[in-house]
Amino acid sequence: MNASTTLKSNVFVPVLTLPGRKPLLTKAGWSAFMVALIVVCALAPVLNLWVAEGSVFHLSDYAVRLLGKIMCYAICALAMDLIWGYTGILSLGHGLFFALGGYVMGMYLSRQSAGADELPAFMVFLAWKELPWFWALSDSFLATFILIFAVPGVVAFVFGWFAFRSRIKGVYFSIITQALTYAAMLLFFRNETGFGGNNGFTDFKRILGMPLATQEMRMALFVITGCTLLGFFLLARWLVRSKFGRVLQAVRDAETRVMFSGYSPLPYKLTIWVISAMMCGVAGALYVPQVGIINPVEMSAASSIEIAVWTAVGGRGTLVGPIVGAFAVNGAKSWLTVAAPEFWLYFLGGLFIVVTLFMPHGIVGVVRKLRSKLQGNKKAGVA
Amino acid sequence: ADTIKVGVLHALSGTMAISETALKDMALMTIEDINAKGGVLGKKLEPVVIDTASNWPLAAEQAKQLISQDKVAVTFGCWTSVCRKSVLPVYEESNALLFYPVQYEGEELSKNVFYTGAAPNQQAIPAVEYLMGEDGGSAKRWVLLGTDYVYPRTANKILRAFLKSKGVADKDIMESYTPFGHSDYQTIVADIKKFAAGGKTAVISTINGDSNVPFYKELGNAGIKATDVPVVAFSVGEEELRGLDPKPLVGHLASWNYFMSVKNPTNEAWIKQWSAYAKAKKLPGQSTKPLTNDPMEATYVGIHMWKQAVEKAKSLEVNKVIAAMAGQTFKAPSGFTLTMDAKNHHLHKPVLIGEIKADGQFNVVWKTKAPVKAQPWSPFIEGNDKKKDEPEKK
Amino acid sequence: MTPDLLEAGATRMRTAAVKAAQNTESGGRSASMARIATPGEVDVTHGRILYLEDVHVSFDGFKAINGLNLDIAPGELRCIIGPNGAGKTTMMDIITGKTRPQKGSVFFGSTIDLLRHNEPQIAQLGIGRKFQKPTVFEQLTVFENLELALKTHKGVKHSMFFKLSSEQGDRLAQVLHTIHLAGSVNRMAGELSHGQKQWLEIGMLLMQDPKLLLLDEPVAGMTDDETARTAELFLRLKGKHSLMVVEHDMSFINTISEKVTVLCEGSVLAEGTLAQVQADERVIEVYLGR
Amino acid sequence: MLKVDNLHQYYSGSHILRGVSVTAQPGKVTVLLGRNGVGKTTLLKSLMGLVPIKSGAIEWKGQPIHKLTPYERARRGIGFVPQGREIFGRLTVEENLRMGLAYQSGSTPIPPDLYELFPVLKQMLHRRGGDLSGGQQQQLAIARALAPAPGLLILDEPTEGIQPSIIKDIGRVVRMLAKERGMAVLLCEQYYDFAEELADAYVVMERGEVIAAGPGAEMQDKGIQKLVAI
Amino acid sequence: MALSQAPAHALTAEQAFAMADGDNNSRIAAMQDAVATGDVTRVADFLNALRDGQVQYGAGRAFIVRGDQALDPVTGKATELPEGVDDASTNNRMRREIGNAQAALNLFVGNDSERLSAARAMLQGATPQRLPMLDKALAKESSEAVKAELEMARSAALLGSSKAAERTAAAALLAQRATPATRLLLSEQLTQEQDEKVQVALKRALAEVNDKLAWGERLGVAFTGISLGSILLLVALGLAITYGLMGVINMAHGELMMIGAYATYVVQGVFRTYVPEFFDWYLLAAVPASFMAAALVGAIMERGVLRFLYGRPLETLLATWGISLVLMQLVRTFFGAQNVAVENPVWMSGGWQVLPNLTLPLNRLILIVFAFAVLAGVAYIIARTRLGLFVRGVTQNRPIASCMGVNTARVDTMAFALGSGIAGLAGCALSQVGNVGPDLGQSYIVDAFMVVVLGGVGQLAGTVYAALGLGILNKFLEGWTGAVLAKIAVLVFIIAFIQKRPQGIFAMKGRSAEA
Ligand SMILES: Nc1ncnc2c1ncn2[C@@H]1O[C@H](COP(=O)(O)OP(=O)(O)OP(=O)(O)O)[C@@H](O)[C@H]1O
Ligand SMILES: Nc1ncnc2c1ncn2[C@@H]1O[C@H](COP(=O)(O)OP(=O)(O)OP(=O)(O)O)[C@@H](O)[C@H]1O
Ligand SMILES: NC(N)=O
Ligand SMILES: [Mg+2]
Ligand SMILES: [Mg+2]
Repeated sequence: MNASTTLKSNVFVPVLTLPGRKPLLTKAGWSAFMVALIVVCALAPVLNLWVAEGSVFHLSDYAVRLLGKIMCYAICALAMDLIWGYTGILSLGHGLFFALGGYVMGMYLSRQSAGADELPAFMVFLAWKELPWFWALSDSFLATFILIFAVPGVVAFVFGWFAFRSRIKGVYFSIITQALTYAAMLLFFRNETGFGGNNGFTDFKRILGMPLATQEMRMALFVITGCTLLGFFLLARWLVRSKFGRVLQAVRDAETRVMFSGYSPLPYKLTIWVISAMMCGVAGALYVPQVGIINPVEMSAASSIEIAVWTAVGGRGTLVGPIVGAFAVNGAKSWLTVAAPEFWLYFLGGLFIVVTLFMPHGIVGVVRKLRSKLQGNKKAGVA
Repeated sequence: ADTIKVGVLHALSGTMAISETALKDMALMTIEDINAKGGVLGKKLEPVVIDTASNWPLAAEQAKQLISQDKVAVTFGCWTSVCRKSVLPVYEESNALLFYPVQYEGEELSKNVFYTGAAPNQQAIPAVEYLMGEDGGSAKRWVLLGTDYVYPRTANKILRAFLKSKGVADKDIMESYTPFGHSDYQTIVADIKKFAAGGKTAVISTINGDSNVPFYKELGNAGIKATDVPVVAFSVGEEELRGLDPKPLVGHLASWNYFMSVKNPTNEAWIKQWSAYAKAKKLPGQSTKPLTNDPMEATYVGIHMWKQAVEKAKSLEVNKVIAAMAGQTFKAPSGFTLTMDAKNHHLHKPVLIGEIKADGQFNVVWKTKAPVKAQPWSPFIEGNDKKKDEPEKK
Repeated sequence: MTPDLLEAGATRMRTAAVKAAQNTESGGRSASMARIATPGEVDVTHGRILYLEDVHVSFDGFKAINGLNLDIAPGELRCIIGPNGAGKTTMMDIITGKTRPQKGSVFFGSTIDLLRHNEPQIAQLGIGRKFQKPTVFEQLTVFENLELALKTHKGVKHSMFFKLSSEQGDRLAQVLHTIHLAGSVNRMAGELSHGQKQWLEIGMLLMQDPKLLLLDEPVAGMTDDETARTAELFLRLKGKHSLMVVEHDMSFINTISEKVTVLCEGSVLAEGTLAQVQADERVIEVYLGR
Repeated sequence: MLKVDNLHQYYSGSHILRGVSVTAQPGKVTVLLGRNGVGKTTLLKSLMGLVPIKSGAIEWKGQPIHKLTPYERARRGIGFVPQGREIFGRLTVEENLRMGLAYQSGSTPIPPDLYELFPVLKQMLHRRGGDLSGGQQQQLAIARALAPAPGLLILDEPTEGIQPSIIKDIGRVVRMLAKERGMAVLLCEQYYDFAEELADAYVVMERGEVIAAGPGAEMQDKGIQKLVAI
Repeated sequence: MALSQAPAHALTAEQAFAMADGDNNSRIAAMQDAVATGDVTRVADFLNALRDGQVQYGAGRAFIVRGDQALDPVTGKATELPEGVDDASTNNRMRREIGNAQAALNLFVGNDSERLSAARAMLQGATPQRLPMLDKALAKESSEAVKAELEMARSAALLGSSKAAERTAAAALLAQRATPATRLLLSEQLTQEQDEKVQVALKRALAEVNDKLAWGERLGVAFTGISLGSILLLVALGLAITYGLMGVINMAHGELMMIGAYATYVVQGVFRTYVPEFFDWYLLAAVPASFMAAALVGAIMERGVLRFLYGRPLETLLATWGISLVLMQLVRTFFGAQNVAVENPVWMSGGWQVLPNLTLPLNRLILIVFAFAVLAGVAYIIARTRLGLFVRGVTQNRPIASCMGVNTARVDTMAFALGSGIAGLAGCALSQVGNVGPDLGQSYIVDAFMVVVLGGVGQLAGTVYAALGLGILNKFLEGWTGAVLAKIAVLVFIIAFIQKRPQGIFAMKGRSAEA
C-alpha cells in the first residue's frame, strides 16, 4: 500500500495535463542541426578541395586548420558545460584530460612518423634505449582509439571517486583539480618522464600509414572533428534532457535534498565527470593531428581556466552556448593577435568584462532575450 | 605586389614576452633600415607582426597564416625551442623559410630553417673549458643547474659527456633542475654552497629567463662570490640583467657570441642606431636604457643575410634563396665576419666569455680567435656520428 | 613466504578481528560505504518501526542529544514538541544519517541499523524527511521536483532511460492536486512563496512514498486553513505510514495527535496525550508558558 | 507614520503587488494577513527597499523613502525581521546583534533587556548563528531588529518555529514596544490568534491587493479569520 | 715567495706596468713581487684600482684613472694620460689574487680588524709556501684573536706539508674549527692524501666538522621553509580577504601584486632621481605607496565591475580574468615587456651569520617579520574592528546587512581595496626577492589560491597554517627529491589532504557551514 492508494480513495482527481516529454530537438533545432552537418560534411570539403584557390568561395587550408582547431575547443567547452553548467562543479583541470587524449594520439603519431622499429626522434637524442612501458600499444591504432577514452576516463574516475566520495565540493574541488593538472604539467615537463618534456610531441608525418600533411587528410580530420562535435552535442542534449540530467541539476541546487530523495550523488557526479573527461580526451586526440603539436602547456592552469571562460562567454547551462563561446573567443584571439598584436589583450580582457557585466547568460542569453523581445513585440502587435 | 612581406613571429604577451619583444623591435628596426637603403630587389619590405602570446599551437596556426594568407617571403621568429618545433612542420610542409635567432640545444637540421643562434659547441663547451683552465679558476667540481626542459637537459647531457671525457668523476657533478617559473632558490643555493665545500666548484646555469632574477638575488644574499664559486650562464644576457641589481653579481659569467660591450666600430654604429630607433619609437624600457644582446644581434644578422641571399638569387623563391644562403658572409657587431655554413644552415660564430660588471654589462675575458663552425649534432651524443651535417633534402 | 612474514600476517589478522569485535560503534561513513542497502521489507514484527536507544550527540562539548530513547510503532502518527533547541531537528538528522551520534543505536524495524547507512540509502529504505527550512530544487520546475522524488529505481543507468509511466503520471497529478500546485506545474520552484515551497516539499515526500515520514515543522508559515488541510492529509496517511511530526502549533497538534512526546535538553521530558503533557507542570514551565 | 500608496511591483513580468495602500501608525500594531503567496513578503521587502517597485510611494515620518537604499531606510529607524530568519550564519550570536547596531556608534552596548526577553541568546552568545536551532535563530532575528530601538518595526512571520511560551513573550513585548515606546509595528502573521490578539489595525491581502482593512477590534465581527481561510 | 720580508722599497713603474699588461700568470707574479718589495700604501692603492677596473696602460706605463683624472701609480700624483691606452682587465682569478695580496699586506700593516680578516682570508688557498710569512706574522702579532686565526691558517698551510705527522696534527687542529672553509681544506687534502694514517686523521677531522655543520644545515632548511612560508602567507593574505571573505574569485590578485611591485619600482626611481642621498630608505616610502596603488586599482575594479557581480562568484572569475589580462598589457605598454630592476637597499643586503655555515639573508629575515606584521594588521582589522564585522556580515547576506543600516557598497569597496592593498604589499615584498615584470602575478596566483583553500576559505588562521605548512613541507622535500618532484609532491599532498578535510584545515563545522 502506498500514499497514492490512500489518496485515490479519498480525493477527487481532476484531469491534469502534465508536461510531456520534450523531443531531443525541436523541429527548427533538427533543421539547424542538419544544416550544420551538411556544412561540415559536404560544403566545407567541396569549398576546400574543389573550388579553385583564387575563388571567393574557396575555403583556405588555413581556415580549415583554424576551424578544425576551434571545433576541438568547442568539444571541450561542451564537456565543461556538462560538469559546470549542469552539475555545478567547476573543474579547473579539464586541460589535463584534453592533454591526455592528445598525448595518447601524439604517441601514436610519433610512432607512425618514426617508422616501425625506430624510437621517436626526441628519445633518440636523449639516448633512450628502448620505449618505456607506458609506450606499449602506442603503435596500434585500435589501442590508441581505446586509450583516448580510457586514459582520461580512468584518471577522471579514480580522481573523481576519491574526491566525490570525500564530498569535496565547490572551490575545494576546483582547486584540487587545478593542483592535479599542475602536478601533471610539472611531471610532463620533465624530460625524464618520457613524454618529450616541454617540447612534447611534434613533427608528425603519418597517420594510419598515410601522410598527414595532405589537403585531403586535413579535410578528413576536419570532417571527423565536426561530426564528433555534432555527435557529442546530441549526446549531451540527450543526457541533460533525461532524468539523469535533471538529477544533475538537482545536485547543483540542493545536494542534501537529492540525498534525502534517495539518490546517491556519487555515481551521478562520477558518471558525468568521467563522460566529460572522455569528451575532452577525444577533443585532444582530434586536436593533435590537426595542430601538429601537443605539449604540457595544455595542462597549465590558464588553459583550463580558458575552457571555463569559453563556456561562460557563450552561455553556461545551455548546450549551444559553449560551442558559440569557443568559436567567439578563439576566433577573436586568432584574428586579433594578427590584426592588433600589441592591443589584442585589451580587447579580449575587455570582452570578458563586458560579457560578465552585460550578458549574465552569455552570448546565447542575449540572443534569447532579443528573440523573446521580438516575439513579445509580435504578440503585442497581434493583440 | 610592390612590397615584399616578411613575417615577424614573436611572443609579445605571455611568459616569453620578456625576452621576445626586443627581438620584434630589432627586426622592425632592421627592416626599416633596409627599406631606407632601398629595400630588397628594388622593393620595400613590409613586416607582418604577430603575437604568439607564448602559446605554441597558436604559433603554428599563425605561421600557417603568414605563409598561406599573407604569403610572406620569410619569417623571422621564435625564441623557445618548443616554438620552433611547433612551427617547423608548417614550414617544411609549405616549403617556407624561417630564421631562428636563439642559442639552442641542437639536434635538429631543417632545410627550411636557418639557425643564427649558437649550437652547444659554440657556447657551452668553450665556457666549460674556460672554467677548467687556470684563468677560469681551475674548477674541479661542477654544478649543472637548469630549468627542467629540453634545452637545459640536452645541454647538460652534452656537458656531462664532455666533462667525463675530461676525466671528471660523476661524484664531482651535481645536476639539479627546477620547474618553470621557479622563484625560490634558497635550497638550491644552500646545496651549491655545501657542494662547493667539497672542492673548487663552478656552476653552469641553464636556468630559463624568468627564474634568473630570484636565482641571482639568492646567490647574492647567500654571499656566494664569483671568486669562490663562479656561475656561468647560457641564458643570461644584457636584457636579463636589466631586471637585476648587478652589483652582487660582479664576476659571474656568461657565454655568448656577442656582448654589447665589445668595442668595434660596427658594434658602436649598431648600438647607436638601436638607441636612436628606440628613442624615436618610444619603445618602453628601451628608450630610457637601450640594450642590445646576442639574440638581437642574431636577428639583425639573419635579416641582413637573407637580404643578401635574395639579392644573390635575384629571386624570392625559397629553394633559390636557400641555395644562395650557403656561404653568405656578414660583418657582425660582434666584430667578426660571420659566415653561413655551406651545408648545415648554422652560422660560424665566435665565442665570447664575459664577466658581469657592476653596470650590468659584460667584461669580455676570453674569446675565440676566429668564428667556430656549429655542430648541430653534438659528437657527445650517442649516435650523432652517423648523422649528416646537412638537412635531408626533400 | 618466510615464517616470520606468515607470523606477522597472522598477528595482523588477529588484531583486526579483535578490533572488529570491539567496534561497537557504527564506524561512521566509511562503514556504510562498502555496505549495500539491504533491499526488501522493514522487519516490523516486533511492533516498532523506529527505535532509538540511549543516543548521545554533542557539538564541541554542547550536549544537543543526551541519552534519548524513543520508539515509534508502524502506522503511528507521533507528535514531538519541545522548546527551541531541545534537539528535535538534531534527532531527525540522526535518523536520516546527516549527523552521526557519538553513542547509541538507531534501528529501522528490528533489523536495519540506520547508523550503518548513508543518507541516500536511508531514503531508499523508506524514510522521508521534510526540512525545517523548506528545501526544494529551485532551478527545476514543480513538475520536475516531484518527478525526481518519485519512488523508483534511483541508479544512474535507470535515470538515463527513465520515462514516466502513465500510472506514475497519475500519481504525480494527484500529488500536485493535493499540494495545491496544479496551476504551477511549470513554474520554477525558486519562484514559489514560502508556503508554497512548504507544500512542494511535502509533495515530494508523498512522491517518495516512504514508510516513515519525518516532518519538521510542516505547517510553519501556513495559513490556518492550509494547516487544517495539512492535518487532514496527515490523518489520511496515518495507519499506512508512520509519521513523526515536529510542531510548535498546539492547535495543529491537537487535531492530529494521539501520542505526544516532549523533548527537552536532548532527552524525553514527558510522553502521553496532548492533554496529559499540557497539564504537566514541567512542560508548562519549559515550553508552553503560562 | 508609515504611508504606503498605490504600490505596484513585478517579478520578472508577473504582477505581484497591484496597487497596495497601507498605513501603520506609531504606537499601534498593524497586522498584515493573507494566504500563502498573495504578496505579503513582497510588500514588506519593498518597504525595506529589497525589491524594486514599479510605481507608487512610500512615506515614513512624512518623507518619501521609496527612492532610498535599504541602509538609508534602516538609518531612518526602520527595523526588519525577514521571513526565514536570515541571520548571519557564520557570525556569532553577539556579532549578529552587533550587526543590528550597525548604524549606531561603535560603542553602543547591546541593550541588556534583549537578553531578558530571549535568555537563550545570552547562553549562546559566542556560538555561531548558523548552529542555532530554528527557533533560536528566529529569536535572534527579532532581537537583532530590536537592538537599535527602531521607530518602525516590520516583522514577517516572527512566530514561525518558536515555542509557545516565547510566542507569548514576543506578543507581550510587541505590545509593550508599541504602547510604551510609541513604535509603529507592521506585523505579517499566519498565526491568526496571535495576530488578532495584538492587532490595533489589520490589513488583509489577496492576490496582490488589499481586500480588507480596519481597526483590530473589528476583526472578529467582520469574520476576518474566514476571509483569510477561503 | 718573498713575502717574508717586510716591504720597504718603493713601487716601480715597471712593476706597475707588469701588473697591468701581459698574461695573467706574469701579472700575478708581478703582483707578488710588488707586494714583497713595493711601498705599502702605493701598492695597496694600485691594487685597489686594479680590482675596481681603474687601471689603464700603454707606452710601457700604467695609470690609475679615477673619473677623468689620471694618476701616476708610483707617485700618486696627477699626470697626463697618453693616447691609445688600454683598460687593464681584471677577471675572477685576478680579483682573487688581488684579494690574497691585499690580505698579505694587511697582515702586517692593517689595524686590528683588518688584520683579523686578513688572517681569516689566509685560510683559503693555503700552501706550505706561506708558512714563513705566517710564522713571521705570528711572531709580531699582539692580538689574541688574530693569533688564533693565524694558527688556523698555519694549520691549513701545514696540511700540505710533506711530513705526515705535521699533516695529522694540522687535521686535528682544523677539526676544532667547523666552517665550510675547513671542510673544503680537509676534503681537498683527503682526495690527494697517500698516507693511510693521515687519511684516517683527515676522515676523523672531516666527520667532526661535518657533525658540527649538520646543525647549521638543518636550521638552514627550517629557515628556508619559514621564509618560503612567509612569502606564501603574504601572497595569500590579500586573497584571503578578497576571495576568502568576499567570495570574489579574484584572478587579478596576482596583477594587484604586480602593481605593488611596480609602485615600488617607481618609488625607487623617484628616490634615485630626486633624493639620491636617501636612496637607501626608498623602501619605507614604497610600502605605503604600493599599498595605495594596489588599493586604488582594487577600488576601481570593485566600483567599476565587481559590485555588479556579488552573489555570482563564478562570474567574478571571468571578469577578473579579463581584468588581469588588461592590467598585464597596460604594464607592458607603459613599462615595457622586460623585467625592471628593483634593488635591495643596503640594509637589506647581506646576511646575519648565526653559525659558520648558516647565514640568514637579511632581506628574507625582514620579509618574515614584515609578513607577520601584515598578518597581525589584517587579523586585527578582520576580527576586532567594525569594518571587519561589517565585511563578514555583508559578504554573508548583503541585502539583510543593508537592512541593518550597513552601507554595503562602501563596505565592499573598502574591503576589496584593503585586500588589494595587501596584495600590493606582497608585491612590494616580492620585488626584494624576485622578478618584477608583467608576469609577476601569474607565477603566484595558483599558489595563492592553494593556500587560501587549503587553509579553509574564510579562515584567516587556516591561511597562516597552510602557508607555513606548505613552505616548510616544500623545502623539506626539496632537499630530498629536488625542486620539481618536491613541487609535484606538495600538490599531491594538497589533493590528498583535501580528501581528509574537504573544507580545508580550519573547516567550518556543523550547520553553519551549510548556511
Ligand atoms: N553544529 C552545531 N554546533 C553547535 N550547536 C549546535 C549545532 N547543531 C545544533 N546545535 C545546538 O543543538 C541544540 C539542538 O538543536 P535542534 O536544531 O535540534 O533544536 P530543535 O529542537 O530542532 O529546535 P527548534 O524547535 O528551535 O527547531 C540547539 O541548542 C542548537 O543550538
Ligand atoms: N523571486 C521571485 N521570482 C518570481 N516570483 C516570485 C519571487 N518571489 C516570490 N514570487 C511570487 O510572488 C508571489 C508573492 O510571494 P510572497 O513571498 O510575497 O508571498 P507571501 O504572501 O509572503 O506568501 P507566504 O505566506 O507563503 O510567505 C508568489 O506567487 C510567489 O510565487
Ligand atoms: N632555445 C632555447 N634557449 O630554448
Ligand atoms: Mg528544529
Ligand atoms: Mg511570506
